[in-house]
Amino acid sequence: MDNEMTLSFVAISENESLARMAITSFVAQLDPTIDELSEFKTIVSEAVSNAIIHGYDEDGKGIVTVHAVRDGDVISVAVKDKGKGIFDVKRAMEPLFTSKAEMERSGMGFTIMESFADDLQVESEPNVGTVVTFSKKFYSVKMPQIS
Amino acid sequence: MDNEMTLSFVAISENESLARMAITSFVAQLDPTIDELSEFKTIVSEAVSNAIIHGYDEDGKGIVTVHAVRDGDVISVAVKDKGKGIFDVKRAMEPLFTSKAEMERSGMGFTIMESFADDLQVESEPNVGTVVTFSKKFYSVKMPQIS
Amino acid sequence: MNYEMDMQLNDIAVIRLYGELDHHEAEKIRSHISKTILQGNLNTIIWNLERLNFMDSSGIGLILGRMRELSAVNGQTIILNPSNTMKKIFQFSGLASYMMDGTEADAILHARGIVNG
Amino acid sequence: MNYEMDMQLNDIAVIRLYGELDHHEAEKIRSHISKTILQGNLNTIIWNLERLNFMDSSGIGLILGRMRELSAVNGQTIILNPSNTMKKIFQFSGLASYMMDGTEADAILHARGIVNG
Ligand SMILES: Nc1ncnc2c1ncn2[C@@H]1O[C@H](COP(=O)(O)OP(=O)(O)O)[C@@H](O)[C@H]1O
Ligand SMILES: Nc1ncnc2c1ncn2[C@@H]1O[C@H](COP(=O)(O)OP(=O)(O)O)[C@@H](O)[C@H]1O
Repeated sequence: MDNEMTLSFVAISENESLARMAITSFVAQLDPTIDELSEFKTIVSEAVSNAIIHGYDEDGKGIVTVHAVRDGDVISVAVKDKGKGIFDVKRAMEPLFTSKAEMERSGMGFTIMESFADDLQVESEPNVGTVVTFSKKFYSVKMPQIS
Repeated sequence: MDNEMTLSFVAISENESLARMAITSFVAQLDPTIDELSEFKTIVSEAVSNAIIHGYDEDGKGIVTVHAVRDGDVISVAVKDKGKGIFDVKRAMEPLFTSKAEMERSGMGFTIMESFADDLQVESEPNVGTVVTFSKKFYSVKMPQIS
Repeated sequence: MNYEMDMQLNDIAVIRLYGELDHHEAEKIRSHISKTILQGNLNTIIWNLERLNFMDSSGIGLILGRMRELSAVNGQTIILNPSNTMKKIFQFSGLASYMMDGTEADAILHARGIVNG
Repeated sequence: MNYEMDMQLNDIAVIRLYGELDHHEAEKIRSHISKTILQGNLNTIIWNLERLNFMDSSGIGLILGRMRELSAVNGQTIILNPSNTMKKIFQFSGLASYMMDGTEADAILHARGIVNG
């Protein structure tokens, strides 16, 4: 374990950018390429938005936790909520499936997460909560330093 | 309580910028002025650096916790470590006092924190740890939005 | 995030997005954009993403939602200059054929070309 | 963070700091800057902070440390274009009289003026 952080916050949508900023700073230590970083941020953004929107219906009370560990050039993340959980995880993960079409959710969150992460697991239990874990290896090309 | 976050991380100096990034994002929700934001970041940076350097001697194991709450236009922060603590808090808070002159610490950390925060408290016990709490009111001037 | 909306002869809207587009930001701008679409004689939206630094699947929802509103008038959508990561996201979502790299002028010509001929 | 060091006739170093200067970054650059000072015929350091976005008290330690190294040769220090917040930090730390707003050329003239006259 080379570094470790835990960020938790209440379920309001403003905190989606907080989670991205924190994870950006954590990942920056590996000098990621622009594409590596933006894919990583996307995964975190999807998982955190889901916890806020679906897990807690943006109630401003439930706590979302983002735990990240760096081991060499691999970063592993767990995004956790104690919200309403997912009844049928397999179905939820199908492309285009969404339970909030009226909010213009596209149902593509899990598909994007799976595509961008090296491996992704979803554990969920109705009325207990959801944990999305994933990891990603960075093949970071160091940017030349001014000096 | 309008928003709340907790960030914790291991005591390595890379995480000073992580703490600043997270707090910047948290404070951004109040549309702070540049000066308000940079003073706020400075306070957090001083307290977090102290926890890492003095509390844990940068051991990469001890956990530093930053807890922030927003209530209207006031943000309150507690920076906590379970490190070696401060024997004489009054003396430690004097301008120019430092126990790590060999590291080129200036001894100005607490003076800066007190000057920039609206109120600042330091609680510490040797071998138990240190908590620095402060708050700051934002008189935010909203920047004009493009559109 | 910020955005600009530029009308071209009432029928084409160029929407320039800046900053980061997520669920929170999409919710904030959706109704304003939607109103403009429903008011006018709009038949084309060009989403200029050149200055957008980040977008997650909320962007898909936002764009698909407006496509649906335009479909009443048989309108069209162009997604201009998405980043590499955004390109992948649009591809996964079946929107690959709406993407285009180029200037706004190119996109406007392209739109008129399709509309008029 | 990044920095550039520009030598002017061997006696003046202009050090431009970029990004954020904290304890972590100060530790990374200190010894490199220090070596240059101790090698040459340096008698003046101009710290150009115009592009520095953030600095905490580690900046005080870094600058004071180099002042100490320069004191052997009776050298001088100019802190150029600090932000409002940095100005306060330098004031608290008794470094107000070293601050100056202007161009690097101004600062170099100022330095030579004092050194030569
Ligand atoms: N943290 C969560 N808690 C409860 N339900 C969730 C959670 N994450 C995802 N879901 C369910 O899975 C569905 C699919 O998620 P996703 O693929 O991200 O699409 P979207 O967020 O656009 O609906 C959601 O509509 C929701 O029903
Ligand atoms: N979190 C902490 N744990 C242990 N000691 C601390 C802590 N914070 C401050 N101190 C003590 O207080 C002194 C003064 O702190 P400060 O004013 O920030 O100056 P500096 O960090 O430059 O030494 C430090 O040198 C250290 O001895």
